[in-house]
Amino acid sequence: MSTIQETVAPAAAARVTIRRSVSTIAQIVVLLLLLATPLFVKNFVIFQLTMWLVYAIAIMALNLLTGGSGQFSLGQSAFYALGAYTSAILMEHADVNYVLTLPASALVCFVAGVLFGLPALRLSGVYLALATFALATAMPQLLKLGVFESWTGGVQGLVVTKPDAPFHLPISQDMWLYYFTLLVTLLIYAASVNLLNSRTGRAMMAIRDNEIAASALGVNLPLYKTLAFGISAAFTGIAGALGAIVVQFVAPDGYTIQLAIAIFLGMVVGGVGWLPGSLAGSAFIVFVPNVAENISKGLSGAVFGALLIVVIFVVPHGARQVALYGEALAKKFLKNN
Amino acid sequence: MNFRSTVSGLSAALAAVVIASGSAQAQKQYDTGATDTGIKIGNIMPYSGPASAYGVIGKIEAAYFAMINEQGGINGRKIEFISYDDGYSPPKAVEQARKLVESDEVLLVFSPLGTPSNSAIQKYMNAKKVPQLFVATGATKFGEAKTFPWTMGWQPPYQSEGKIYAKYLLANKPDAKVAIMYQNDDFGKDLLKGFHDGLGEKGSIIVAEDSYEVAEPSIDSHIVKLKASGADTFVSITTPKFAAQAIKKVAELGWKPTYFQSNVGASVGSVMKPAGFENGQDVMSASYAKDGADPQWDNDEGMKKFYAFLAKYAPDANRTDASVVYGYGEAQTVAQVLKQAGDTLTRENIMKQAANLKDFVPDTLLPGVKINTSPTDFYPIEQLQMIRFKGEKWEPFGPIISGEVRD
Amino acid sequence: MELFVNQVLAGIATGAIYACMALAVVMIYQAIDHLNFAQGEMAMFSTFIAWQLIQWGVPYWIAFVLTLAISFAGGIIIERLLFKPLAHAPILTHVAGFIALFAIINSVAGLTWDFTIKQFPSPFGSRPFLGSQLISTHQAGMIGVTLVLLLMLYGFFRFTRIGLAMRAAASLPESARLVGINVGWMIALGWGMASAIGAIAGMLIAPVVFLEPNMMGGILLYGFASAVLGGLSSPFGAVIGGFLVGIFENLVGTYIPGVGNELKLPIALALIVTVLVVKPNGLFGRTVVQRV
Amino acid sequence: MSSLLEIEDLRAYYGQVQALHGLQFSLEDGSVTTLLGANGAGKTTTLRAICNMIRSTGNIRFDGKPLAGRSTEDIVKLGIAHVPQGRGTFTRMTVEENLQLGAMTRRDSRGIADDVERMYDHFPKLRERSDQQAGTLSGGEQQMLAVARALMLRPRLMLLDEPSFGLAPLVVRDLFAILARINRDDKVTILVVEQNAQLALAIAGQAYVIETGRIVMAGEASAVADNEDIRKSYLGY
Repeated sequence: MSTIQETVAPAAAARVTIRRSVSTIAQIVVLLLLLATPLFVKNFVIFQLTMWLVYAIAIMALNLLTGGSGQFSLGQSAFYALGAYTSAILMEHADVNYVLTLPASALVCFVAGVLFGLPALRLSGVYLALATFALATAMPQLLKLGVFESWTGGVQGLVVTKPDAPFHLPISQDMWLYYFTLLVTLLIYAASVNLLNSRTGRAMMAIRDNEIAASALGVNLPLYKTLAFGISAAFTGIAGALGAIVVQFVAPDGYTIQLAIAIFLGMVVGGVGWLPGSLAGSAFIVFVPNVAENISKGLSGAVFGALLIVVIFVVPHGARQVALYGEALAKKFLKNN
Repeated sequence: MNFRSTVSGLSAALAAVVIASGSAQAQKQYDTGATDTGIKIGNIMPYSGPASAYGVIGKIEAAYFAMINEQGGINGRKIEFISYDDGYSPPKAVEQARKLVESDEVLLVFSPLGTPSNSAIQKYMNAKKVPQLFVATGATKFGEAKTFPWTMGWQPPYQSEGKIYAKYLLANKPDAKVAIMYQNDDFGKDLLKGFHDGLGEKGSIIVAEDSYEVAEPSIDSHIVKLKASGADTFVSITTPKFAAQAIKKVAELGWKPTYFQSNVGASVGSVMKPAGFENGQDVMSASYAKDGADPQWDNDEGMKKFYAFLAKYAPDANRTDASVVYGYGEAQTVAQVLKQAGDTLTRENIMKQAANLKDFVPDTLLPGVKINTSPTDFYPIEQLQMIRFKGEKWEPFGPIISGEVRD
Repeated sequence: MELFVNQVLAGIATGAIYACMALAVVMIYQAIDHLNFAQGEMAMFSTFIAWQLIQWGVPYWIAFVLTLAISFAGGIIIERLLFKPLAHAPILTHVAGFIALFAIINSVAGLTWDFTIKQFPSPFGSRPFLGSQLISTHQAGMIGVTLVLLLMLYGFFRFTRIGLAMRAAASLPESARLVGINVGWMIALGWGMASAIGAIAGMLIAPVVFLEPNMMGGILLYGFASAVLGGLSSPFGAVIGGFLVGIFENLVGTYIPGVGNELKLPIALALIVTVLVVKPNGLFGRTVVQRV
Repeated sequence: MSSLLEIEDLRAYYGQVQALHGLQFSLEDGSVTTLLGANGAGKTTTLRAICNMIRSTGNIRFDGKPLAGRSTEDIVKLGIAHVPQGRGTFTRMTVEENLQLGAMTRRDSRGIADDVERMYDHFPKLRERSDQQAGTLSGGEQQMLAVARALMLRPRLMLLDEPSFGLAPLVVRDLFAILARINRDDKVTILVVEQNAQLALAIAGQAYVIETGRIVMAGEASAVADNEDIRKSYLGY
């Protein structure tokens, strides 16, 4: 399960400009939509959209790990939980401002990610899958642990106070949190893109494509693989922290293996290794369950499974495949005009 | 399966009556979600995910409202029951609660299930001043009338149950050596706390405590360990599957303790029968409701109504499933609240009426158990009766005990 | 000391559950070279089929055999319908397919048979075994069946041509094709066999943990862990792995003071990961020596 | 002599990229033929197209039967053994098991057992290591094993893809001697793709030279070997 190779037809030099312009236009459209939508919808839809962005960050983080370095994780819920609890505990027990809890969560999760990444160095494929799966299973039990109960609230969890918009801005809490989350999402997206284009990113991708060759080229495998885990965990932690602030509640039951699976599915549906796909993947895991239960309450799980199968049959490479078709269409259209 | 029962149009006859009675019209008061013709009730259930076993509660409630509607509704208003799936995930519960309140604009949210989900939405519901009525969990924290005036429980709080076992033990076997096995979640810890509180300074009679996780396939090793503690009394704070495993394992080990089984795991059909009737003899529990699988209620008036309801509106439902009985009782209680509210269908009045239930007896409660609430008492059912397993059924014994959380 | 012995015996009894499931896990791994996350649900569904047959009055052993046949066919059908079309999709897409299958089977079982626990009969009874109350005749029978199954699998893979062909198809599909093996059918056959073994596991496990749609949730993780600990390439290792996990988990829960009981699963898993770090192919897995 | 394999207008594709542009050639029954060409010329692709392991168009007839529409495993069953690049050894299995796998399409257990013995006679090293994991063999031994495995099929045609790759010169010489003997004694037709043109031409009767997916020269191996251009490009003198 470690090698993920998605073949994208190499674009000829001449096509690159068209391609760039198409993707730039697409990016601008998406950004405008993201900025404008909240102005026209109900508060609860804004809340849904905020959760959508939060999960998109978590999926992006997994993409960075899997698409960027070829490692695989079914345990992202653990880092998400860690981030959520760090933020919640800081806010409720230490009165730390919610904005400041984000870097704190990132830091805690980075350290946890690196610590987990070290033993994971020796594992790959199904073994890594099992190790991360184990991590996801263990996390809720750790959170319940009696020793930490005075901090974590044990099985009962912790209620988090929802922040108001700053500077007396005349917007609702929901809308403020949406734009705040959007800002964080964009920052993390930009950071991820830059990371993949940097020396570090290239080293990681070299590892993904061929470990032996990469190490022959002088890439420090342990360093970069551990780093990939750390960064991915840090971003996931930020997503968790934002999730806690938006939902106003953390409890062990919110961070079970189900969440890890959802994040994983989001990545597959969005397209492994394709960062913008995270938004599509996140939409799938946030909205498709609602569609499924509308079709049938008793069989909502089955309907969800069936929809998932339809998606992977039609586009086994996820939303990225759709984007490539779309791009091809757009190019044709531009050429003909 | 569509759970949104459609709001049927106002019948001409009814319209005539309403127009004719001018004085009644003057008193009508509505909040969002209520009209002359209908009342919207929201609900959140784990239809999917790890707790999907409880999803049947939502189905039974929907069936109950279908029956009410067919019988003409409540005070002439049809119930529109909108039930959403949260997959037992707190963030999803928040999303669904907000959808119900802000998009579907329900009058109240009724019977949302599970401690984590209810904890997650409690603050929101109270801030929005929307009733979070008869939550489907026995966590003690959902009856704090002062702090959360918009949240009310229904079933006896787990802590009360724990206290009742403790008191029974102190009265009947004060020198017991107690071993406890509990589920490591809010339910298990709450009931355990009640038990500890009930023992008070006699806490030293507990010789061993062991928790288990729901993910564990088998709890054999816990039982082996607890037996080794030399205890002569066993308190099993467990849900059905583990309750059955424990009863069976204790019998297999040849251990014969005085046995207390928590109420959620005391169903005849889904616990005692699979565990083997011969293994469950003399196990004790405390109960407030009749058991759908127990033949002793076959001629009971209330249960006859219940069975008739099942036959007509939920023919697929498994009557031995305690959740089926539960959903019926809850739905009947909320129907009573709406009846009492009359034409003043404001959220405030809903809470007022919910806190004004006097000796109300749903069909499915044990004889003698009554629902009573007051503005300071947000625990509708607080009475339990000790029961003992004999042959193939539970036999109530002793008085109806009140297990108020605060005494 | 008595507690220690008791916990070890109880661990062996529980370990038999894991060993059974681990065997099914190894089987599918041999066939498709990765893990099937829906395997537990498939086993659960098979067990429900057996239960339904028994409810209809079919005698146990006939129901048993029928269930095996249905499960075998079901495994092949699932492969043909669901995974053959995905043959060229990335591996992570397959994992998503397993998850979808998981959701579908669980949900359909829940709707068909509801979530109340069901009693599943044991052909071995549940009396004390050789006078020990810690291991019942059923659990002893389960260990026996597991060992017999293990021998049969060993013989199948080692001494039959079709077993050899299956191993070849799983390890190097392209080369297998070049010696004339129909790889597609080998994979389908592997699914069928894994599904049938899963059915046996389910029918042996259900009398202990009771039958309900979520019965396999925890067990599958233990099955994976056992198989990985023992070595995914070794059915023998997987069975030993199952018993080791069962015993170890009990000892952690009993003897590590404080958090031992609450954290016995995480601690057991941490130990397995440690073993893997030291021995990446598991305790009994064949080390792959490769010269470049 | 009749043609065992006839190829007409063979075109093959990797995704959008066309790798073969209408190849045409035939192999006589009992011959040894070599396909020469630089890296990326399309030699491996040609072999893979014969076994239908990539998408291709055109006519391929084996013993008069068209191969189009047959799966790889069916083509193998007709008697075409393909020793792929990198040898395709089942490294996790024993040497003996590898040989057994070679005979997967056969039903005569008696004959298979005899053939295993015969292979051990051909390649005594393999007998010594019959119970070892094939992955533990040296490169030369693995190549021997690959050839032996192919012969277990009792093929009429053997396709060899760069058998000399990565082997020491002495080992290569042994290998080619064995190939010549197999061709002579067992009447196996051989098509060998090689970078090491000198050796290949030495045992081959016919030779084809292929460049960017097209055949640019064909003829008797000796004639090709004498050609000035070929000498310069492939033989280096």
